[in-house]
Amino acid sequence: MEIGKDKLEEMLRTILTIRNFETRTEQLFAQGHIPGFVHLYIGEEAVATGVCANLRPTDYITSTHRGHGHCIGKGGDLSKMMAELYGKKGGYCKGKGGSMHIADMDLGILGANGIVGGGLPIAVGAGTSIQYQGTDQVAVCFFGDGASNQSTFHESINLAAVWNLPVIFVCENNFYGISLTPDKHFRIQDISVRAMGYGIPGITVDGNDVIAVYEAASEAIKKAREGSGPTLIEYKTYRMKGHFEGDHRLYQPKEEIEAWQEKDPVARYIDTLLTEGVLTSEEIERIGQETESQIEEAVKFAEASPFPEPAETLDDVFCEEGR
Amino acid sequence: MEIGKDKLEEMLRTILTIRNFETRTEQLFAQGHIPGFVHLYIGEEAVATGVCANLRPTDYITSTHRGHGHCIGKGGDLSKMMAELYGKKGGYCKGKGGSMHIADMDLGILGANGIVGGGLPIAVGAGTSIQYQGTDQVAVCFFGDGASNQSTFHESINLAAVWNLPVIFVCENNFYGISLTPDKHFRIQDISVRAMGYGIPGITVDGNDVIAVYEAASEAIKKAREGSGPTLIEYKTYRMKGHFEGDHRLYQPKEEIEAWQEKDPVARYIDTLLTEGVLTSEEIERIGQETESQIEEAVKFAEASPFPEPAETLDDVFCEEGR
Amino acid sequence: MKQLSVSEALNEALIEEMERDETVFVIGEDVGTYGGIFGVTAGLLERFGSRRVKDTPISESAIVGSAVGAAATGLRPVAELMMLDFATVCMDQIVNQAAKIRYMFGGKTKLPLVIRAEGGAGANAAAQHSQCLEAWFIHVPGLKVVMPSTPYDSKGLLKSAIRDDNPVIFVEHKVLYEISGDVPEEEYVIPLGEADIKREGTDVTVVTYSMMLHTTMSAAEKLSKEGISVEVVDPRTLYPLDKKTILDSVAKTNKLVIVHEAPKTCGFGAEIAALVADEAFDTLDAPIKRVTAPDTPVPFSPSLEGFYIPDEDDIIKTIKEIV
Amino acid sequence: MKQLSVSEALNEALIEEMERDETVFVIGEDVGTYGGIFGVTAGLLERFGSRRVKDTPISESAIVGSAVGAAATGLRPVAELMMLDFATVCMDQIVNQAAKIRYMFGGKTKLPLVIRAEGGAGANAAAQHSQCLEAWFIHVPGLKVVMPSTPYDSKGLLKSAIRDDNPVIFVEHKVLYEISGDVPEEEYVIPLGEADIKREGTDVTVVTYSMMLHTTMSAAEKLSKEGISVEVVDPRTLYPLDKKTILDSVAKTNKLVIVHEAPKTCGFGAEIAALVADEAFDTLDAPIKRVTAPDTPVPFSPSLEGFYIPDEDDIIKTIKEIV
Ligand SMILES: Cc1ncc(C[n+]2csc(CCOP(=O)(O)OP(=O)(O)O)c2C)c(N)n1
Ligand SMILES: Cc1ncc(C[n+]2csc(CCOP(=O)(O)OP(=O)(O)O)c2C)c(N)n1
Ligand SMILES: [Mg+2]
Ligand SMILES: [Mg+2]
Repeated sequence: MEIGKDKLEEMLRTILTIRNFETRTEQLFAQGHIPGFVHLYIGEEAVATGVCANLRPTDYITSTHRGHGHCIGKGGDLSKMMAELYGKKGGYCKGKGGSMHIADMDLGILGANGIVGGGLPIAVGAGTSIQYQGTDQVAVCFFGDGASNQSTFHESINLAAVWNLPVIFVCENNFYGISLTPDKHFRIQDISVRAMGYGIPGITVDGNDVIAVYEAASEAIKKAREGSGPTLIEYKTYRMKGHFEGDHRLYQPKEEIEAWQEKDPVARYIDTLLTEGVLTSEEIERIGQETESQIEEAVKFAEASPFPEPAETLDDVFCEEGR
Repeated sequence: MEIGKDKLEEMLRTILTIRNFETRTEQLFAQGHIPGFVHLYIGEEAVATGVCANLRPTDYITSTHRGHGHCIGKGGDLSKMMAELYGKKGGYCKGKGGSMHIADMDLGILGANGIVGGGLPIAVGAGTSIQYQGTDQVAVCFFGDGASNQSTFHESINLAAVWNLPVIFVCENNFYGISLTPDKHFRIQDISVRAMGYGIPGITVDGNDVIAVYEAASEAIKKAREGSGPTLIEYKTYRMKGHFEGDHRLYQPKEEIEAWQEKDPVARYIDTLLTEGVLTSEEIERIGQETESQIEEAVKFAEASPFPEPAETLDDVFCEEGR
Repeated sequence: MKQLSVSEALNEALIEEMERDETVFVIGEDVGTYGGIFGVTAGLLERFGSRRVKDTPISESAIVGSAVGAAATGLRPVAELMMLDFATVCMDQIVNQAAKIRYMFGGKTKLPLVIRAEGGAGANAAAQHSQCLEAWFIHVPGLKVVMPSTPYDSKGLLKSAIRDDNPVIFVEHKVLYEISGDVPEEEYVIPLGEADIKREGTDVTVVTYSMMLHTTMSAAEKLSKEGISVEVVDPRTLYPLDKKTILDSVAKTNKLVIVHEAPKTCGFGAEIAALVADEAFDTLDAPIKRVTAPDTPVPFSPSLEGFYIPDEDDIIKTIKEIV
Repeated sequence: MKQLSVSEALNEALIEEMERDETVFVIGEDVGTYGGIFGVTAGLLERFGSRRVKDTPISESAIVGSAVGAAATGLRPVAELMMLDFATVCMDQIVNQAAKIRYMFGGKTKLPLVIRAEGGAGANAAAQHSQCLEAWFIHVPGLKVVMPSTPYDSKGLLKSAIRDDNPVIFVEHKVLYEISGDVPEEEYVIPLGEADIKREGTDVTVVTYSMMLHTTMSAAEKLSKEGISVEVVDPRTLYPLDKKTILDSVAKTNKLVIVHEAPKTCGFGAEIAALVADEAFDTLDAPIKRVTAPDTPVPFSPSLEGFYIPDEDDIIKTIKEIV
């Protein structure tokens, strides 16, 4: 597959934004600026980057507790994201949601989700809408290896298969579900074999290789747009940080982390771009700096934004409209 | 596989008991003696018969809303069963449960279940107990084709696989989930392919052939007893009656029913026994009559048994013992 | 005026709303070919086709979750749970997704979703097919809960529920489906959140709803012959609650009895009692009484279920205790 | 006496009961290698091995359901739900299976099962990781519900819960885990169903539990300086409820306030109010007040969550309204 320079550059921008956003979030959490649970996407950036590069603003995604990368990939506003992490009024959810509930309905981001597997049926619903309206949109559903042993994985993929919906199920197999290692929850090597149980295609792809991620997603998304139904893609990647910030990580072997460090998706992508002569190191440097300053803008925005008024707690439960 | 004459005769007795019990239940329901929901097993008798013929009293089963056959196969008391269908005090559950909740813990019958898929995790729990205690018991879990799209199918089989538990998952594919036909809930031909998604063996077997049912179950159960873990067996069979008594059945084509009538498991088994010279038609006749008179005993018992006293409603919520 | 049963009235409501708004569709088990186990969706498939009348696998989390996703992306699904007891297999999608999405996302989305479910005892359907679980949903902020008692209310409230931009749990009662009553020829809606005084009286206020409304009305009729004047208030919408009508009634009668079919402890009756014991304490002349099922699962046997379900005598006896 | 935190006290209870009874085992997500997300199962894997300390996939229905099956076949499982919010994905196994099995089967089995779960707000964990859902379980006949407030109670009650032959929902609070208090050196148990008067007083009775006990105690302390004498009753076991202690207290103080962290409508406070408004109406001198969270999902931002959770001022203000 030929990927144009613009797309390659766009993906670089995305992957660097995610990496830098997460690195900054890690610091801000440690400094006490960000409350609650924060799950970082460091090490897994190639997946959101490569998948979302195939999406249009009108397409839908559902995300997870580890959702910053998906949101950035789909074009989410960094300032509103950061302000939401802070619990500020200027955040995506006016401070009501936090890291685990960021959503942007205008961009088709149907929400991060605090419930493992919670997003899968919702993605099927988005697919149902698309089919109902007869458009060529798609819905991409991100979830983890852990989530693929949750009830909703089964019911959702089966329903999407039976109805032939334009939903792409993207399993981010980062080899952990908190402290769960594969042997503790799977008797199979590749989660993608489960696709056979639903009569849809399933593939396993290197999730630390932006190009491979992009290409696999591209094909599945094309099929879905053309009405050929869902695909299950398993991307093998690795969670470079603890499950959440504050995790003791006693269960995650140092050597394993170091081995995966070698396969770092950001370094690897940069390497590819340099080797293939797509971009120069100066250009890459510049893009990196641009993303960093955007993130600093976002941090400034978040800090300047006020906390919501306590009584705002009572707003937004019900919608007063109706037909 | 060589099946001894005793076993063959025992299975004949079982299959005839089930058929005759269900036929009588159908009448009694129509006559207004049996209240509530009743789901008949007519047409599917070979499955319970062939599977349970491999089980010992110490083995466990979990059953479904369509559970009379499983209970009889596992040695359930016909009188207590019939009295329970009537809602009488002499019934298995003192009238508290009815058709959908018959259980006999002493025989390892861990209960019929009104919730589709509700029994699968419970069977895994029985398997957990067996493994914990280190015995060579097994747990057999019966469920329908419809149930295999329920959340619990997925979570339960995966857990049993990962823990290598002695649980045999028996899917009774009778081609209906109330009015659901396969095209409406599957994009696969054989439900047994799903076993691949859990890393365990899966097979599809003619569920109207007692011998084939027996042999497939025998092998899986043997493996489980030896510590080789779970198997998923799909038995293809057919629901000769409505989903429940009172079903309008408008969706079930006459021609289809007639075609399956040709494959009637009871007639077929009798045919085999005659052809192979295992039993004479007189012997078969006699066994049939014996089962019928046992069932008449059961009906008499049920009719003679009093209804529970209304205030017994308040009993049996909690157990007062404790360690 | 015409005479319709509750199921016919609900069927009309669905047809009218589907005619009125192309985004309204129906989804659930056996809602299409079968026409709904209780006939509520009869004829819809023939009239609107399978795009708008969707039979599903037995996968409640996928049913409700896909309805959530569809509602979040522009459609107005009406999902059917065959029985409210089965909400137990999809509570997450109802409680953590549907109810909270708008709030968690800072009010930036609406979720026009109706979940219809049959709930209640009286058909010897036993413990897993007879429950009144409305209190759970009333306790979940973000859900509206409707429980009509008559054909007129059923139709008018279902139409409002469909037009509402919030998730609504709409609970029907299996014994009510066949009850007939007046329904206007012309179109009408009944706003959510308005109680109805089903009978005026001066000696005692009884708050009741769903099936128990009818039992209470008969009891009130009998008591009137003994000179006791009962005011019967049917909240119809349990959340948001029309507190004023209840408080005004108690201010007039100075006495309160609550009647419901759910078990007593932590049932909706407790909330009504607590409301009045706080906000109308000074108008109260007697202890607040509840007539409810006991704290037991629903038993199967007719003799037990008859004891379980509150009856006229229970209501009469209790009213006499305080009048 | 020694000083233990709540999580240490719970840990001791588990160790002691596992030492005492070989059939007791622990099952749940991250209970083994991780030692429990909140540390309650720390060290158990090392001490008892993987046979008795079972890490599971992220499959709550299989976790609870297999615990049900194990309990029905002779073991005494202690299942951990990481958070009570996740009970939504396994309600069926809790509500339709665990709670009803004994009753449906006519009292012919016992189900010694403990489900431990963390529930509560105060850590900016947002809407899906902060809920107090105890009212749901109290409303389900067949379940016992325990919610301790101190290290002493936590240990003594967990030991009793494990020895109980019925399913017990044991709810811990994330903010309480770190709170320390006296725990005897010697073994002790606290019977289920006994309330504890945590502070004696004469002007008003406050019924409260779990985290709110502590907030209430501080409020009571402040009020005592203003000459208002508050009696604080901690039911500890919410079902079965020690009604006598509550009614006796109200008979003495003639005034009642209920404090809990769950949303107001249909919370456990409603049940206490209803109980007293019926059985102790004549002893009441003032309206019954509830101090609770509002009817909203739990918001993320510190400024909102602080408003959401009832605090000392809310309690003091409410008490002063009626004293
Ligand atoms: C239903 C449910 N169970 C448990 C949890 C607690 N939990 C949060 S994230 C997580 C691990 C998820 O693993 P995986 O799906 O692989 O995603 P990852 O964290 O690796 O990205 C768990 C168990 C939850 N949020 N929801
Ligand atoms: C969770 C749940 N959903 C729906 C139902 C209603 N229901 C009872 S039986 C049934 C069909 C089950 O189909 P299958 O599993 O194939 O079993 P069969 O009836 O064919 O034996 C349905 C939908 C239920 N009891 N439980
Ligand atoms: Mg993972
Ligand atoms: Mg079937």
